[in-house]
Amino acid sequence: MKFRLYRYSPESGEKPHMQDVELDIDPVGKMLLDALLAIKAQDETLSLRRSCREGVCGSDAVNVNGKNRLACITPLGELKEPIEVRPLPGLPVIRDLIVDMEPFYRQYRSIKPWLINDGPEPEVERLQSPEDRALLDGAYECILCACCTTACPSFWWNPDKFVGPAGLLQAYRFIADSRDEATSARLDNVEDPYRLYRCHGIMNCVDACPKGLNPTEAIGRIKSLLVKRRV
Amino acid sequence: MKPIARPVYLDLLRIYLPLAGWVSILHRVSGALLFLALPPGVWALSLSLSSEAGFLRMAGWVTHPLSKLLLLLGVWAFTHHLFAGLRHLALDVHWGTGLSHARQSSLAVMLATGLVTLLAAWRLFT
Amino acid sequence: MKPATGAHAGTGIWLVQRATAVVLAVALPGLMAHFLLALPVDFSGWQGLFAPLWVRVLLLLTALALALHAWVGVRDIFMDYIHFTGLRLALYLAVIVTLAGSVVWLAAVLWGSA
Amino acid sequence: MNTRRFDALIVGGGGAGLRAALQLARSDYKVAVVSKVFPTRSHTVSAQGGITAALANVDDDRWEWHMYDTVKGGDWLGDQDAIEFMCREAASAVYELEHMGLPFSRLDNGKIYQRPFGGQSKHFGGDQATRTCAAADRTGHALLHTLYQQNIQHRTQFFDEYFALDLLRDADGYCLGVTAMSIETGEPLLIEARTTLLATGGAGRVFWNSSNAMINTGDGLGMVLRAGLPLQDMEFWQFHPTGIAGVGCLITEGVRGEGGYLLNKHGERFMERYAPHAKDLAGRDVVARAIAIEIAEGRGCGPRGDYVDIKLDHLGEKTIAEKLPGIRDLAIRFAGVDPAEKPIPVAPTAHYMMGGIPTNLYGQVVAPARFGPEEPVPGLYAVGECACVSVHGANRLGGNSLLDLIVFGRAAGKHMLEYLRDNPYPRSLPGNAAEASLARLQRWDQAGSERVAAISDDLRRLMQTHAGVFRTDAVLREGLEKLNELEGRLAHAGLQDTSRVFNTARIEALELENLMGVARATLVSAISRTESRGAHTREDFPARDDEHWLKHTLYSRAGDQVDAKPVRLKPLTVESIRPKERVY
Repeated sequence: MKFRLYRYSPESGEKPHMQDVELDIDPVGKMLLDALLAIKAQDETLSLRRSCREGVCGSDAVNVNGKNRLACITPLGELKEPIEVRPLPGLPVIRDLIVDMEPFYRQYRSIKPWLINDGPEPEVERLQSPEDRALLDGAYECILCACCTTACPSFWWNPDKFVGPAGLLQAYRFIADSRDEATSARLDNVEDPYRLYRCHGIMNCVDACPKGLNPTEAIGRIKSLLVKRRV
Repeated sequence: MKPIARPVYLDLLRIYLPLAGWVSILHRVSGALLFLALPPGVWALSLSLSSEAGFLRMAGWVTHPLSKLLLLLGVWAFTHHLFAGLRHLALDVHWGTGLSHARQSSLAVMLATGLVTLLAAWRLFT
Repeated sequence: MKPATGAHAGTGIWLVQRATAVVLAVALPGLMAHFLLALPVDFSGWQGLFAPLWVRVLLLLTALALALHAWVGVRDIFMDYIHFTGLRLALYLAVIVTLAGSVVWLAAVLWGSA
Repeated sequence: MNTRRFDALIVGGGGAGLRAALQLARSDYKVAVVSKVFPTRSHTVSAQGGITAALANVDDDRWEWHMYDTVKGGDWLGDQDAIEFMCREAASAVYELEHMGLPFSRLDNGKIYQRPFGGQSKHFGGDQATRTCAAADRTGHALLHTLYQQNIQHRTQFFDEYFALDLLRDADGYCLGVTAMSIETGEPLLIEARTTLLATGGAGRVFWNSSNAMINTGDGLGMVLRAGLPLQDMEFWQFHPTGIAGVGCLITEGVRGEGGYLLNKHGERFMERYAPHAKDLAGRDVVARAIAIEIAEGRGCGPRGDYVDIKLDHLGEKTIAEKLPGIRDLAIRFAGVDPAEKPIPVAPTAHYMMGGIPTNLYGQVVAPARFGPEEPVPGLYAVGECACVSVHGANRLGGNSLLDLIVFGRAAGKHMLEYLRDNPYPRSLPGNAAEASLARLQRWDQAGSERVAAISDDLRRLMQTHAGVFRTDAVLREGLEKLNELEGRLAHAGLQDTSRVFNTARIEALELENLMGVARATLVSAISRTESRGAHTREDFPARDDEHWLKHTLYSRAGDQVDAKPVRLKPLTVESIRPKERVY
């Protein structure tokens, strides 16, 4: 199979370039990650992140034929050749397919992603009805792979100011949690022309999410709460 | 040994833009066009209402193929902005926010806009 | 770096954009129908279309909504793409002048021609 | 060499490390976590089914029953004091996670949802219990993210994408931190700490067919071996019965807990023959062996007869969507079947290392020294899969792994606080403390004829063949000989890529060194244990031998020596559970 890989090594002094690679591999039942690792076995200078290789850790997000995907759950046979693999868009490239995720993590941290409940801790669990728990479905499963945020033009233009789809989805995960008491402060935290309102409902994030989550929907819910609070 | 300037991959021609993304960026483009058309529009109105001569000059210009083309662009911009805007309003009240619905509504916006623009072209050029 | 807390702003203007959008979505097609259905007309007929007070008032109110709507939209474009604050502010000013000027001009045209 | 100083250092950013770090971060001490991946990429994230605690939310339950099941599940090799401690602390540790925000699934009355899991019983071996708390089938993900979130709230200092190299110790044996390397820049770093905890996870990547993440390379075990400390019970590897055939990704035991079951090629529910009472919810070693036998005797499914089917379509679309959404995803992606319609092809896959760094129930690393086999190494702790407390004995029960992480993570964190109070002044680091590490790093700058990737592959194949579900003395010894050859090749290995920045080839080489140590410990320990117990099945010694082998093995690298220490059969407060035959 034919591949075109984005290569960049800061130590070489060269600019990023595309490398053509031919790999003898039977695509049946294989994922893109299998191919990338096979290429790495031939040429160990190719660098990429990977861990769980089953789509739950979020390490190996890359841009494949233009789309952000997790290499480990992207069936090789589905891809059009030459398979072009590049790093996630909009983040500084450290090397090859590895980007600096810090701008992404910084936005994640900025929404205070932890449960806030200053009430006395009960001896047993805090109760939560299955209906209230169901509100978290589609919000807590995020694996922080950054496929959505780096597919979002608003994040490309303002990565330091716009929280981005993943961060806002997490913000909603805590706003929606019946056990969290800081809803008002959380809304304050995101109510900002840049932090929240750079979202223009482009919905690239929904298209990109490998877990089938819907950040746009969550952002819409946040906006509704803000409007409700105002009027 | 912090590398000084890291490259950023952001080749807009290679990065896949889903249909909803196209609807969205065209919504922005059409909005910008309509904004730019505002002062000329007011000027044209003022000319056409100023006097009989002004009105005739206006009417004369309108028949010019170039202005017809501009008019057609305006029709497209207005229609797309309207339909895409209605779609956004629906999304704001949480209608059709699922991925497949969003794709369908994007397609609908593109098709409807195309249809209206074609009708306008037919009306203008035949 | 900007502190990671919101400016407690943005919702108002977002609402304005939505509200004006609804107004425009209703008013603009209506007005267009009013004019286009009468076409083609001669000069006096054309002038006549603008004669009723309700037409002129409606046009002006729609123009106001349009100006607000456009302001939010164009401001969004600049916020996305223009990161140099001085330039952005200058562009904001230009947009405001353009929009306000257009509305005032329109008012003058409508009432001047009556 | 750059140096950073902390009160406490955690090596590993998975569930165990983050739980311990949280305990320390909530105090006034400065705590750092070194992790070779961003913490939420740790393997805890893959845990599916749940975390076991006798909350009695669904059905009658008591921690004593949980303790009994754990002792029995571990084939009486587990230390009963540690098991009692874990089962008694389980409920409070789980409630604590709930208070931190873990999004557990819920029962109609609002309490934490629990599901039945393998090896669980009521009344000390009676009916099936319902004891495993779950967040759908993403419990590990929910747990890991919750703990990471708590740590950022409490401002734990994270060294993300730093690879820990070696333990730093002084002449008195005190552990004073680690040497590490920034993966991003390739620069070595000395991290001094008054107390260090290893939470580096398992080493399942030593097998060809493995459910484990690619990062599970036993790095902490390698560090301990190089420090001259022993590893305990390394012959015990759990093969999870239901990995997706040919891929290894796990199909949680929760599938069987929710009512799924296994079928051979005749459509027979064969577990009824192997475990008439518990059937598909027998201990994992029992089910894995049963599947291996079905396949070996020609009753496997598929064109090559190399797997069995797990059927769950009868559970209905709704249950699958609510309780097993992730499994459905995995099955569609990796097996190409929708489990709501067709059974999933599964086969046993290397899953969990019961052995590891010997510790007591405070997480202190213990080693035979002047006064006996249980003497703590001052300043050094270990928890989680890399540690051997030992609560899982010869076979771990599903749902007990996440529990192990948080109970002993918390216990170790607490004990480290005491240690810090008792040892208020940092000890001085010997001048040459980092020398060996630096030499090890420099070694990989040399050219060599052998390739790391090739040796890695051969190692995994070797272990799959020679240390799999069924073992014999001859097979194990042949494996050890091959391992010697591989070690010879490793000495001649070199890297093509000698760059500094994010050189993953260099990391893989360092990981391979650690895996080699794990493989050796496994083979040597497995040769020495001439009985079958739990997950260690010797065809040449098919019976359990309590007379000679009711004891732990302790492997030391020096001279490949295997020592033994007794199993602690005496619990803390309750009566000992005496060994008896293990049937399900």
